[in-house]
Amino acid sequence: MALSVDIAGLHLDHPVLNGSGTFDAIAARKVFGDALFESFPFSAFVSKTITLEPRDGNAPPRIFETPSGMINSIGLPNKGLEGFLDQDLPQLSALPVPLIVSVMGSSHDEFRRLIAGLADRAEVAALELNVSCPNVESGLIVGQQPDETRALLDAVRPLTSKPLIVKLTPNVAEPEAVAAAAERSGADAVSLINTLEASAVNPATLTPWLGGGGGGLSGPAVRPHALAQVGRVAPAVSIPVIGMGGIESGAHALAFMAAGAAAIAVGTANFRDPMAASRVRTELSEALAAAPPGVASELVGGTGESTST
Amino acid sequence: MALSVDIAGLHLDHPVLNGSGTFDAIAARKVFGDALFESFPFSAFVSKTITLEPRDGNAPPRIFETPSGMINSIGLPNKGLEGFLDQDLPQLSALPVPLIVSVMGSSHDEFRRLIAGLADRAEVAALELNVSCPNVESGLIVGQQPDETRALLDAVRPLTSKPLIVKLTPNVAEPEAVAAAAERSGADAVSLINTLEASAVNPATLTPWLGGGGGGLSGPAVRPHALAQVGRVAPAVSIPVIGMGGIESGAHALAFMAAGAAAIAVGTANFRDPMAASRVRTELSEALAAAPPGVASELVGGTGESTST
Amino acid sequence: MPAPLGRRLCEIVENRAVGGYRIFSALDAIGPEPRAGQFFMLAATDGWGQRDGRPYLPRAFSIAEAQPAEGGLRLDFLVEAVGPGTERLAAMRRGEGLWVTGPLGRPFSPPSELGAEIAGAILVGGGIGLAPLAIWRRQLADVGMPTRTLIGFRDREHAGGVEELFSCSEVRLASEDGHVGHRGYVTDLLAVLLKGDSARGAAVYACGPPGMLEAVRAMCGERGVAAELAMEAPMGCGFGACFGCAVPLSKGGYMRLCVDGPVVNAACIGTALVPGSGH
Amino acid sequence: MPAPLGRRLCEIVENRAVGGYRIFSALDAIGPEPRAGQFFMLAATDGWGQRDGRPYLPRAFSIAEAQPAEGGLRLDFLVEAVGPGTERLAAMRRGEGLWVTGPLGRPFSPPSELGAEIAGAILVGGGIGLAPLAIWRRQLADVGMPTRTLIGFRDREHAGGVEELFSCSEVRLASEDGHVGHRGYVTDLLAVLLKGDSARGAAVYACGPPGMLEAVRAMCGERGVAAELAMEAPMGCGFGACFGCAVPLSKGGYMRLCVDGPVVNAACIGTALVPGSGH
Ligand SMILES: Cc1cc2nc3c(=O)[nH]c(=O)nc-3n(C[C@H](O)[C@H](O)[C@H](O)COP(=O)(O)OP(=O)(O)OC[C@H]3O[C@@H](n4cnc5c(N)ncnc54)[C@H](O)[C@@H]3O)c2cc1C
Ligand SMILES: Cc1cc2nc3c(=O)[nH]c(=O)nc-3n(C[C@H](O)[C@H](O)[C@H](O)COP(=O)(O)OP(=O)(O)OC[C@H]3O[C@@H](n4cnc5c(N)ncnc54)[C@H](O)[C@@H]3O)c2cc1C
Ligand SMILES: Cc1cc2nc3c(=O)[nH]c(=O)nc-3n(C[C@H](O)[C@H](O)[C@H](O)COP(=O)(O)O)c2cc1C
Ligand SMILES: Cc1cc2nc3c(=O)[nH]c(=O)nc-3n(C[C@H](O)[C@H](O)[C@H](O)COP(=O)(O)O)c2cc1C
Ligand code: FES
Ligand code: FES
Repeated sequence: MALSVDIAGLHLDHPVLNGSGTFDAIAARKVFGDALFESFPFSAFVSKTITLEPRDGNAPPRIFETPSGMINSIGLPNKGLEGFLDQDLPQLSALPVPLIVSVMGSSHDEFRRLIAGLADRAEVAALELNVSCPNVESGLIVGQQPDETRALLDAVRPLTSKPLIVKLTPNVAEPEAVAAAAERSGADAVSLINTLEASAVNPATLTPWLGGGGGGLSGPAVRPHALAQVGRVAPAVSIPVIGMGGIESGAHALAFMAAGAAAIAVGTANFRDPMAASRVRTELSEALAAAPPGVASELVGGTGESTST
Repeated sequence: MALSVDIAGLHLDHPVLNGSGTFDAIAARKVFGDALFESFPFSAFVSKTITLEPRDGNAPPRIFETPSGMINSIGLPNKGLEGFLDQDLPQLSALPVPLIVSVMGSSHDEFRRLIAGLADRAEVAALELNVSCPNVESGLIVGQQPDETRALLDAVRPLTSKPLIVKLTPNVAEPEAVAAAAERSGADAVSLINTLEASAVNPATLTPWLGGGGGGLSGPAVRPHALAQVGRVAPAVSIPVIGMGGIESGAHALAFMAAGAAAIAVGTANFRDPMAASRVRTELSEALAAAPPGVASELVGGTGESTST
Repeated sequence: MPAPLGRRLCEIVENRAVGGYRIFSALDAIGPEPRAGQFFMLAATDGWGQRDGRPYLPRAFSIAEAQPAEGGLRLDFLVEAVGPGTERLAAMRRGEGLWVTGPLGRPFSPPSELGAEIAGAILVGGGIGLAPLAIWRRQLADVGMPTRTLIGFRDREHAGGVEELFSCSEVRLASEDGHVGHRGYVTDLLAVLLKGDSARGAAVYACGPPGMLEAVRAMCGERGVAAELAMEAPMGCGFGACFGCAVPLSKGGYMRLCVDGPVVNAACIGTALVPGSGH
Repeated sequence: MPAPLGRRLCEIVENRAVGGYRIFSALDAIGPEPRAGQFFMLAATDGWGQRDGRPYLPRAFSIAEAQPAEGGLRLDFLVEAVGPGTERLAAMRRGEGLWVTGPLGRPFSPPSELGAEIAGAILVGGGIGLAPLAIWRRQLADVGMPTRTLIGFRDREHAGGVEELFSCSEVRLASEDGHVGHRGYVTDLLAVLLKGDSARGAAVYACGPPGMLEAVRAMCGERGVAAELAMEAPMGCGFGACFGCAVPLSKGGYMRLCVDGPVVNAACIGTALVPGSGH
């Protein structure tokens, strides 16, 4: 059945995107050839988060496998804004789908310069703000504070007419408050969840396993938590919600849409199968076709919030 | 090797407790007989959370299995303070280990009456405050707000000289701030993590699966997050930390102690094997014996907090 | 007789098809003999967690038969594959390891305990609900208790195996597709029995899908016939630890089916329709 | 030649012991022939996630041999069980399903590409590191390239299989327990070769534990001998998506071993000691 969706002004053929940092279209094309772009698994491509200056990323080890998931402590390795514009953007312009560039700054100024640098590039369809980072001025994690989030949006919103998507962190008591603040300051959509704070211990030394100290949890292990957060955020905003967190099947995608997501993203599952998102899309359309009439059409709803145990 | 620990004034033979609500010593003794008390798996028994008035608990279904874990939406069924004192306490007095009673109130007054009702009972060695609940007066979840937590401790601390353990919720940006507030207001220890907010969707109806709407995630899936939160809280307080969240082996227990936990608790793993905690204890003592000399003795440390990905 | 403390490792000695289901058997070296209506919590030592991290928790299974065997007790379980746990258990191979906790829960009560005047049993089973009735039927026969058995099936695929499970007892069949016995529900057969005089002095023991149990509960309630139902609810632990297996009581509130059941007196429960249960 | 898009299902056709390791073989109906030094990401269709929810991610395996077979290519993998993933793969039974992505990564370069004057190859392998050298040795022999092979073992248990994997090629052995060949490290043998004249005009290809690779890197660096190392790093995806497989570069920064390796020019990397890697 027809799966196209309009999100933040983007018309997408279907609701399955990728999670930022979980798919490198340029590297994958070298590995799998043009076939990748001919049957591209995502309806829009979200770049790995870029920063103003180039970053090497964290010392290894960077990943640790956990029960039904993984911790990553990659450290945002990227070529920096200039390197991205010069080396990556030309290649990404060949993408068969809209390009969403994810950016992270450690200050309003850095965010401003990132947005400004991308605002006038036609190849860029939309921008995603990764706010899971401390603002050096306040020392606070932007995405954990409604006020910080509002201030950031107020600073960057005037710089571009391109859709702005705010990527929410789950490491917060009330993600809906942060989402509402983002909407009030002009965000066109929110996406969640980013990774859940996590760490691992090296059994031999009893010191942190990851070179970066701690990291972020993703994969099926976080799905029930992601679903709950989407269920909190969706009713609190009128802008579309892009749901993610452990999605590996059409049934999972459908559950996120039932919880209020307008679109969903596949992240860690890409690592297990580069074409996982294609399967999710097929299964989703089958599931929607099979769902009782009332049900499929009333996809937007909540999944409850009580946490008393 | 010797595993005894002193926590909040309690001398425990070993560091393995149970998570509140994950073991019913009275029911289990009926099922397994006196053998249970003869080789009791825990060094202290934490009761299921009791409330002032009796509660039936949530409508079924109450549990949902998730990747490497489960969601529960039990709803704190319990006999209420009076029922507990009359019916349960006499049977629990036969326990071979100290009894820690977990309590939850929806107001300072309820908490006060609960503490007052238990303060003079010799069978009760310590009290655990379950603060993962809204305070009806403020509408805020006590354990998500340092100020609410401080206010609650200020209200109940004067009522008893028994050790007070504050059970922290993971659904918060900075658990260390809540822990520090609890310590400042006289808590003798903190325990974490309680369950992580989660929900599930019924694939047939696309409505919430659980009778209670949403619920709490537990089991191995949450272990990496629990370990990170223990790693944040331990350095922020000088009172002992009781770590839990997906612990199923001695190696897991050791990792939590390396992250700063003075003791640990086994919760969901009890459901898979009623004697899981005994195995954890045995494996822990073997792991400690095997650990390089420096390592085992320096058990208290942090596991880092960077979450950048 | 309490259950052995903790879970224990047993070995699978057989796994065979019976009608539309499978029976897998484990050798239990130490366990006490389970009573009809009791259950065990089971988990495979390998392959648990292999489907999207599930199964994680053990699964509840009624004892279908228990017989002394070389090296211990042979425990038979009847399984229908409906999800990751039952699929894995239905695929157990000889020699594989099975984690076993139990026997657990409240068994069926002898007819005499359900009423001084009661001197007979009517067993009503549907689908996988045959499991506890198979061993109960055998035990009733052993003590010479007159027993009538009514069994319902969905269709031909799911029928069969009855001969084996209920050999040498009076059995009446119903099938929804009518391929065998009465076309319709097994509860139609029960209704006929209860209308007539023939049910007097007999207690009803039922196990099957919630809908069937609810019908039995209602019928026996109306006619004041003593009835015990072997019920299902989602179980996390099986020994009273998780409070997950709530079943509504007629007097309000809930019971924990794992410790106050799984066999319940039909008069005590509000409804046999428990959401989220296995079948 | 790009890898087929996505993962594909292959069937296990054999699994046998070789010395202290096992070789399992899968029939690949569509894949292109892999080159020596390339790897595949593998996962079992069943039993993945069965140990505390692990393995979750696929596992990287070097191709040890690839030969045309009835119905496709027969892919051989050499495995040492060191954790949940390798344990599961080492236990694969004939007929079981294997998810396969690849061939992936940068293969060994022909000696001529490492230097105009180079006309010979020295293969240095340790333990499980034999895998990529086995197929490389065979391919070099096919083109008549003079090849010397130096192999190191921990002990008797882990030795053996060499005859089979390196039949008809000049092989020198070293074992830490001295039960076969030189008592000590395989790198001692390399040192001797490099000191003498005999190594001139030859390129070194090494695969083995980080310590061994680091020694090879240092030796060849000092003496300006061209060397390629087949390295390991923890890999989440194998196709450049996760940035997990970082290996420090001599010029600073990191490479993604899955796309810029796993075969790297020894001169380019800062160290072969990558924390957290498989062996
Ligand atoms: C006392 C008792 C005795 C039993 N005896 C038998 C027996 O003898 N033979 C037999 O075959 N079965 C028996 N059952 C039922 C059996 O325990 C369940 O069918 C089994 O637990 C299902 O597990 P599964 O993983 O195969 O399927 P699940 O995936 O657990 O699905 C089975 C049912 O559980 C629900 N469900 C679906 N997904 C989830 C989820 N993620 N979490 C929780 N629930 C979910 C749905 O209602 C679904 O229909 C018994 C149950 C009880 C309580
Ligand atoms: C390019 C390449 C080719 C390879 N070729 C082969 C081959 O041909 N044959 C072969 O046997 N192996 C090969 N390996 C190594 C193999 O991939 C690893 O041994 C395997 O991934 C280990 O998985 P495991 O689950 O068995 O063990 P793990 O549990 O993953 O443990 C293996 C190592 O990983 C680390 N580790 C431990 N726990 C974790 C965790 N939770 N998360 C992350 N890391 C952890 C430790 O260092 C441990 O020693 C290759 C690796 C690479 C990168
Ligand atoms: C290895 C890895 C790298 C990631 N890098 C980024 C990133 O650069 N920017 C970002 O916003 N999210 C990043 N994420 C988070 C994912 O986009 C996604 O929000 C999260 O993983 C949850 O979805 P999943 O469970 O499907 O992976 C990363 C996740 C992983 C596993
Ligand atoms: C079924 C269930 C019931 C619980 N009930 C309570 C409770 O009454 N009070 C409480 O403080 N925590 C309760 N918890 C939380 C546990 O005590 C523990 O904090 C949490 O489950 C994490 O540990 P685990 O992963 O080892 O289970 C409950 C958990 C489960 C799974
Ligand atoms: S199944 Fe856990 S209390 Fe009944
Ligand atoms: S393994 Fe994922 S980028 Fe290399």
